[in-house]
Amino acid sequence: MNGLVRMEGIDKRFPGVHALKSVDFDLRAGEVHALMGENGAGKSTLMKCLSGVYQPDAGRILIDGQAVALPTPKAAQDLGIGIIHQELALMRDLTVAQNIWIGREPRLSFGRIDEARQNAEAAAILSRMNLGIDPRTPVSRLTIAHQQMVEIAKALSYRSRVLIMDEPTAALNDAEIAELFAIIARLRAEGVGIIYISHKMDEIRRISDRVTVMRDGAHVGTVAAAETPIARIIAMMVGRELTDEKAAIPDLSAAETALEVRDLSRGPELRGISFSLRRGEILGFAGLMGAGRTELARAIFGAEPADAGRILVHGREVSIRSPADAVREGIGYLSEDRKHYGLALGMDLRANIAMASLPRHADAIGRIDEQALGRIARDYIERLRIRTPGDWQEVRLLSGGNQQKVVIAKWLLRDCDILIFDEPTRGIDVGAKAEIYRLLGDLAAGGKAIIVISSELPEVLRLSHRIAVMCEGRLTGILPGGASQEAIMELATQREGAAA
Amino acid sequence: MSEATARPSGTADKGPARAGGAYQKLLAFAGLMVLVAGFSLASPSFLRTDNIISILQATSVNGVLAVGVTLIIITGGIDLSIGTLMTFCAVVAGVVLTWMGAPLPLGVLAAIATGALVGLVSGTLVARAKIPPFIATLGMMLVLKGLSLIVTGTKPIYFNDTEGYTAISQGSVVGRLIPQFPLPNGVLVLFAVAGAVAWILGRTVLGRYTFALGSNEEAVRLSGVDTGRWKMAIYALSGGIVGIAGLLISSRLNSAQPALGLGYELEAIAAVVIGGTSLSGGRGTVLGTVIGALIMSVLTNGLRVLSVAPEWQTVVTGVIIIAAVYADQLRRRGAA
Amino acid sequence: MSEATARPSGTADKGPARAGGAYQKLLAFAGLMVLVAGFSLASPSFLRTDNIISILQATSVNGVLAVGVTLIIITGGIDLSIGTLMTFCAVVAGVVLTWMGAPLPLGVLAAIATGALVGLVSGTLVARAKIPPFIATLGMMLVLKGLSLIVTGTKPIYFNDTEGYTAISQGSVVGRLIPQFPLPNGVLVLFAVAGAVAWILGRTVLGRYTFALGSNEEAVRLSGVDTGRWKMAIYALSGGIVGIAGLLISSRLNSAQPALGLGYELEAIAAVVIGGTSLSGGRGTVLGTVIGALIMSVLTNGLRVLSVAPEWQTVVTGVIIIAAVYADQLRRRGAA
Amino acid sequence: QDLYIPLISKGFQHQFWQAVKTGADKAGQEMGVRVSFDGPDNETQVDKQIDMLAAALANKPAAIGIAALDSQAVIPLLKKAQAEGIPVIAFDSGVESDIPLATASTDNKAAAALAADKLGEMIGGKGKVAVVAHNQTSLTGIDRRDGFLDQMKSRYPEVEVVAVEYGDGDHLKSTEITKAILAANADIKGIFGTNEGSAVGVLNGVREMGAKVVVVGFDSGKAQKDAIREGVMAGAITQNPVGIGYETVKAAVAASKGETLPKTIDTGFYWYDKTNIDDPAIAAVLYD
Ligand SMILES: Nc1ncnc2c1ncn2[C@@H]1O[C@H](COP(=O)(O)OP(=O)(O)OP(=O)(O)O)[C@@H](O)[C@H]1O
Ligand SMILES: Nc1ncnc2c1ncn2[C@@H]1O[C@H](COP(=O)(O)OP(=O)(O)OP(=O)(O)O)[C@@H](O)[C@H]1O
Ligand SMILES: [Mg+2]
Ligand SMILES: [Mg+2]
Repeated sequence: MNGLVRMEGIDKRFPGVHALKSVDFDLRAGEVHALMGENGAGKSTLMKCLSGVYQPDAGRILIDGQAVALPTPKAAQDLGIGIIHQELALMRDLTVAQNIWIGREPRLSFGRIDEARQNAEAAAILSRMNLGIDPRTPVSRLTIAHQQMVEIAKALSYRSRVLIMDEPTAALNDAEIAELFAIIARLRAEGVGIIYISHKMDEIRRISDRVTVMRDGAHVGTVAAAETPIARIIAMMVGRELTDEKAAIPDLSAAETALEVRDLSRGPELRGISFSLRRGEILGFAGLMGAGRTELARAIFGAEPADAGRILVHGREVSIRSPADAVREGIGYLSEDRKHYGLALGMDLRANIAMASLPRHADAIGRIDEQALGRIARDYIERLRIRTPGDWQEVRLLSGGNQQKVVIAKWLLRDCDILIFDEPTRGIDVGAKAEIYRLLGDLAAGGKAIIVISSELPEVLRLSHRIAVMCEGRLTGILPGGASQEAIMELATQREGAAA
Repeated sequence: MSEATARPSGTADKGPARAGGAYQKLLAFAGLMVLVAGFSLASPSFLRTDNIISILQATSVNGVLAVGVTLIIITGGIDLSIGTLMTFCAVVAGVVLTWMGAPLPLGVLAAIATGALVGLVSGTLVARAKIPPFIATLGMMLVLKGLSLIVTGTKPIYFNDTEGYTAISQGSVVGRLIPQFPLPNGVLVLFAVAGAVAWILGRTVLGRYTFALGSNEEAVRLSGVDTGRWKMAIYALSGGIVGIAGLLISSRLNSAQPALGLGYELEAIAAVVIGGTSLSGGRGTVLGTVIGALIMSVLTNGLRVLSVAPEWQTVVTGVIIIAAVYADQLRRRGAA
Repeated sequence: MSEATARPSGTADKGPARAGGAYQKLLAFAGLMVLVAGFSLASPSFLRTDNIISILQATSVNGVLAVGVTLIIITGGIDLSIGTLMTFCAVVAGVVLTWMGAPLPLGVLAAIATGALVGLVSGTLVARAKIPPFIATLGMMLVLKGLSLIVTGTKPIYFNDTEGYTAISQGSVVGRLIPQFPLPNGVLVLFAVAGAVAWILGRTVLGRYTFALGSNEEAVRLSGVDTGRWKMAIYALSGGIVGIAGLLISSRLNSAQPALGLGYELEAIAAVVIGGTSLSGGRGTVLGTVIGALIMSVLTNGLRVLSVAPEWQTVVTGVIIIAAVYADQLRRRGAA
Repeated sequence: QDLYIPLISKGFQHQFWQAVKTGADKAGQEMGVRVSFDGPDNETQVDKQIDMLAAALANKPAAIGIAALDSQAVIPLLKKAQAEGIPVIAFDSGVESDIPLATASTDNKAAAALAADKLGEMIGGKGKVAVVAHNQTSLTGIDRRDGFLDQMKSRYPEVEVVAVEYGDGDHLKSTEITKAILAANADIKGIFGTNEGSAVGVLNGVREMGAKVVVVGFDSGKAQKDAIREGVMAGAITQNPVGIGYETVKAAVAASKGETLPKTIDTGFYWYDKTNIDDPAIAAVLYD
C-alpha cells in the first residue's frame, strides 16, 4: 500500500464561511477511505478541491508524491481522479449513454459520434452493474435513484485511479447499495483508491478500511475502520454521545382517521390503492425502487392527480387537483428531489423556509412580516442544526444535507395536519437524523398524521407505527410496526400473479 | 459544533453579503457615471440643466416600460407586447377622453385598466394555457398592433380637448417649487412607479413569489402555492404599469400615435438586462433597471449632442452596451 | 434480496421515448396542414403552383436564419444580431464582388466567412467574457447595423456585374428538370442547410454539445469539456449560416440593401419557438423550425391572398400564432 | 465662429433622405456653415424624433431644420426654440403652427395624383390596379396613397383598386406582398409602389412571377432608374430631395441672419420615364 493522494494544509474560505481549515488527508491505492462528518463539515468542499472544481486558498495536493495543479475538472480527470458529485450533475435532456460518455464520445469521421458503440458500451457498463436501464432513455425520465446509478456508471467509465464518491447511496435502496458495494470491492482489488462519503453508519463498517472524520472544516482524526466502534466515530463527528431511543408504539385504535385513500389509481403506476391513516400515527411506506410510493404521494398531494379513486380528509371527501388544493386541505408533501422540487436554490434560507406559509406572515395588503420570518428562520436554523452563516444565505451555497434540512423546516413551519415525507433524511447526518426522528415522533404525539416514505428499512422500522409495503404500483400489505425485515421484503417483491 | 450554530443567528441580519451591499450598489452606477463624465468633457452642452432634463424625460417612458417588464423577466418570462400595449392603452385613453369626452381621471383609469386587463390575458395564456411567454406575448403584440390601427382608423387621436393631459408628462410640479430645475412630471411618475415596484418586490408576498417563480416554479407549486394565479397577477400588474407608460408617451406627444410602439419592447428589455436582471429569472432589481434605462438614454443623447453621424451612433451604442455589461461582470466577479 | 435486484429495474423508468416518435412528428405538421387546408378552401388562388412556390421562396431567407439561430437557442442562448448580420454579410459580398470585381465563389466565401467570424466574436463575448447572449448580440446587432451603412455609404450595392449572382436564390435547377415546378434554388439552399444542421445536431459531437450545453452547462464543464470553445464553435457555425441567408436575400434583391435587416431576428426566433424549440435550451429540432417558418409564411401569404385588410392581418396572425402553439401544447400533453 | 445648423429629418437610411442630406451638405459647404443630419430609424418613432430635437436644441444652434413626423407633437419644443431665438425651418412636410419661418416641401398628394394619371392612362382607363405603400400612418405614406386613390376614383372610375398593402419600404417584404397580390389577382394591370423600397419590391415581385403588369414607382435610385431605362418599370415620380436639403439650409442661414423668407418654398416634383430620364432637368433631380 503506497500513498496515492496526499492533501496537505488545504484551506478554503467562502464569503462568511471558513469551509476548510488547514485539512490534511491521504489516500492509498487499493483502499476505501471513508470521509465522515456532520452536514456542512466540509467533506464535499475538500473533494471539490481534489477534483479541480474549487481552487484551495492554501495547501498543496500531491499525486504519487508529486505536487500537482488542478485548475480545471479536466486536469483532475487527466490525472486519473474521478468524482461522483453529491448533487447530480446530469444533462437531463440527454440520454443515459450520452451522459455517460459526455466529453469522450467515440468518434467516427467528420466528427460523427459512434452512437451504436456508445450505446453498446453504456449498456455493457449498466449490465455489469445489474441495471436494466435502456441506454437510450432520456435522463429526465429516470427516477432519482436511477439517475444516481447513471452518475456512478459515468464515473466508472473513466477507469480512474482515484474515485471519489460523495454520498452515492443517499437515494439508493438496499439492492442497489449491494450492487454498488460489489463494484467497490472489485475496484479495490484492482488497486483503485476510493474516497467514500456517507452518512449511513452501517455502510462504513461494511466497506471502508480507514475513516477520516471532519468537524467544522477541520480534520479531527483518521482511524482504522475495523478497530473503531461506531459510537466512537459518531462521537468524533458530533463531539458528544448520541442517544436514539425508539418510543413505545402508542395504541391508536381509538384515534380518529385523518386520511383515507380509496382505490386510488393512475395508469400503470398506481393500481387501486386503499389505506387509512389515523391522527397520531406514523405510517411507513416501504418498497423497492420504482414501487410507486413517490407516485402515490404525488397523487394524494395533487402534484399529478390520480385518474380514479377517492381521498377523504377527516372523513370528508375532498377533490385535490393541485398542490394548492392539498395544502388547503391540510396535507403537506416533502419531495424526494429537493433540488428540482423542493428548493428555490437562488433564494435565501428565510424565503425558502417561508415558501409554503407566506400569506400567513403577511398583512392585509400583502406586506411580509420580515422580522417574524427572520426569527422563525433562525429558530429552525438552530433546532435543525443548519450550518449557515445566516438566514440570508442563498440555499444553493449550503451543503447538501443542510439544504435538506431547509426543506424540512419549510414543511414544519407550514404545520399541516397530514404530512407526507418522501425520503426525509436524504443526505442528513446521524446527529440531525436523530433530531428529525424525535421531531416526527413529537409531531405524531401532538396529533399529526404522518406518512414516511423511505428506502432505508431501518429508518422505516425505527419510525413507523405501521408499515405499508408497495410493489409495482399496488399496495401489497400493511404490517405492524414491529415487523421483521423479511416480512417486508416478501411483500415488496410480491408480484402480480406470483402470490395472491 | 454548537458554537457554529449559535453564531449565525446572532449576526444574522447583517451578514457579509449585506455588508458590501451599499458599496456594491454605488459601484453599479459606475458605468453610468463614466458615461456622464465622458460626455461632459466632450461637450459643454451636455451637462446643461435643460439637457439633463431632456435626458431624464427621454428615460421616463422607456424606464416605466422597463420597470414593468422587470417583473415579468424576474419570473423567468418575457413580454414582447409591451410596446404595442403601451400604444393601445394610449389609444384607449384617446377614445375615452377625446371621442367620448370623459373627464381626465377616467381616461387615466381606462388606460391603466386596459393595460392590466391585457396583462391578465397574457398571464392567463402563459399560466393556464401553458403557452411559452415568448409566443403568448408575441401574438399579443401583433393583436394589439392591429387593434390600435383598427380602433383609430390609423389616424392619431389628439388630446387637444382634454385640459391638463399634456401636464401628466410635460408639466412640472418641481418647476413650480424650484424654477431653475423644471423637472417634468413624467420623470416623477417614473420614480414613483420604480419606488412602488421596488417596494412590492422587496416587501410583499407578490414580490416574493415573483422571485420564487423565476427561481424554481415547480418547487413553488409543490409548496402548495397557486402559481398560476400569482403569475396572472404579476402579468396584470406589469400590464397596468405599461398602461402608465402609455399615458406618459401620449401626454408627451399630446396624441395617441397608433403606429408607434413596435421596437420599444426590445429597448425596455435591453435596459432591464443591462441593469443586471437575468433573463433566466429569479434575480433582478428595479434600481438596476432604472440605471440601465438611464445608461441607454445618456448614451443616445450624448452621441446626439456631439452630433455624431447616426450610423456611427448605432455602432458606438452597441460597443458601449457590451462594454458596460462587461465592466459590470468584472466588478461582480471581483466582489464574489 | 438479490433476486429483487434484477427485476425492478426493468419496470422502473419510462423507457426511451421512441415508440410514438414518427406518429408524433407527423402530427407536428398538423397546424401547418390545417392552415393550408383553410386557405385552400377560402381562395382558389392559394394552392396554385406559382403561389406555393412563392410561399416556399418567402420561407427561404427566414427559414435559413431560423435554422441558424436554432443552434444558439438550443444552447440556451439567443442571437439578436442575425438580422443585421445577414445584411452585413450581403454588403461584404457586394464589396468583394462588385467593388473589387472578384469572381462569384470568392464573394460567396467572403459572405459566409464574415458571418462565421462575427459569430465567433459573439461567441467569444458570450463564452469567454461571460456577457449574457442577449446583451452581446444586442450590441453586435447595433454595431453591424451601423457598419453596413458606413461601409456602403448608405447606398445599396448592386450585383449587376456579377453574372449568376441572382441565380443563387432565383434560378431554378429543379425547373430545368421539371418545367411545371420551377422551384427556386433558394428553397433548395434552405433544405440543404436544414438537412446539414439536422445532421450536425443529430450525429456529431458539436451537435451533442449543443444540446448538452443547453441542458446543463455546469455538468458539461464538470465532465471536463472545454465548454467555451464549443460554444464559440456553435456561434461561428450559426454565423456562417446567417451568411448564407445574406447571400440568399441579396441574390433575391440583386443588391445588398444596407438599411434592411432589423426585425428579421424576431421573425426567425418566432419561427424557432413556434417549431417547438424551448428558449430555455436543451431541446429542439430543425424540422420543427422549418415547419415554424412555413407556418409563418403560409399565414402571411394566405391572409394577403384573401386580401384581408392589413391591420386585420396583424391581428389574425397574432391570434393564429397563439392558437397554433396552444394546439401543439394540447397534442403533446395528450401524447405524454 | 461657425454657424451650426442641425437638420432633424424623418429618417436617414433611405435613399431619399440621403439625397436630402447631400443637398444640405452642399449648401453647408457653399455657405460655410456646419450642418448635421439626424433622424429616427422609421417614421413611427415620433417620440424619438422629439428627443433628437431636444438634443439638437441643447447645442444652441444658429437655426434648425425639422421634417416633423407628427406636426403637432413637435410644437412645444418649437415654442422653446422660438423663445430662445432659434429660427425654425420646416422641410419635407409642414408643421401646424406659424413658428417655422419657411417650409421647403413637395406636395405629395399632387405628386401621387400624377402617378395615378399616368398609370390610368397606360392601362387604358380600366382594369384592376393595386398599391404597395410604404407606410400606413406616416404623412408621406398617407398622402401618396390617398393622392393616388382619390385621383383614380375621380379620373378613372372604371379602374378598380383591388389591394392596398403596406411593406414598410422593405424591399423583400414588398416583393412578397406583390407576389401575393398577383397570386390573388391574375388579371391585374398595374401596381403603384409609393417609395423606392416599395417600387423596387413591386418590380421584383412582378419579375419573379413573370407577370405583365404596368409598374409605376416613386422616388429614385439605381435599381429604379435601370428598370425604367430597360422599360420594365413604366415610370416614376420623383421629388427634388437634393433641392429640399439645399433650400432648407439656405433658408436657415438666411433666417439666422434675420432675413425675411417666403412662407413656402416649393421644390416641385416630376414624372420621369424612358423618354425623359436623361433630360438634364430630370437628371438633376434624380439620385441613387
Ligand atoms: N460556494 C460556496 N459558497 C459559500 N459557502 C459554501 C460554498 N460551498 C460550500 N459552502 C459552505 O461550506 C461548508 C462546507 O460545505 P460542504 O458542502 O463541504 O459540506 P459537507 O461536509 O459536504 O456537508 P453534507 O454532509 O451536508 O454534504 C458549508 O457550511 C457550506 O455552506
Ligand atoms: N420524474 C419522473 N418521470 C418519469 N417517471 C417517473 C418519475 N418519477 C417516477 N417515475 C416512474 O413512476 C414509477 C413509480 O416510481 P416512484 O418514484 O413512485 O417509486 P418509489 O417507490 O418512490 O421508488 P423510489 O425509491 O425510486 O423513489 C416508476 O415507473 C418510475 O419510473
Ligand atoms: Mg456534501
Ligand atoms: Mg420515491
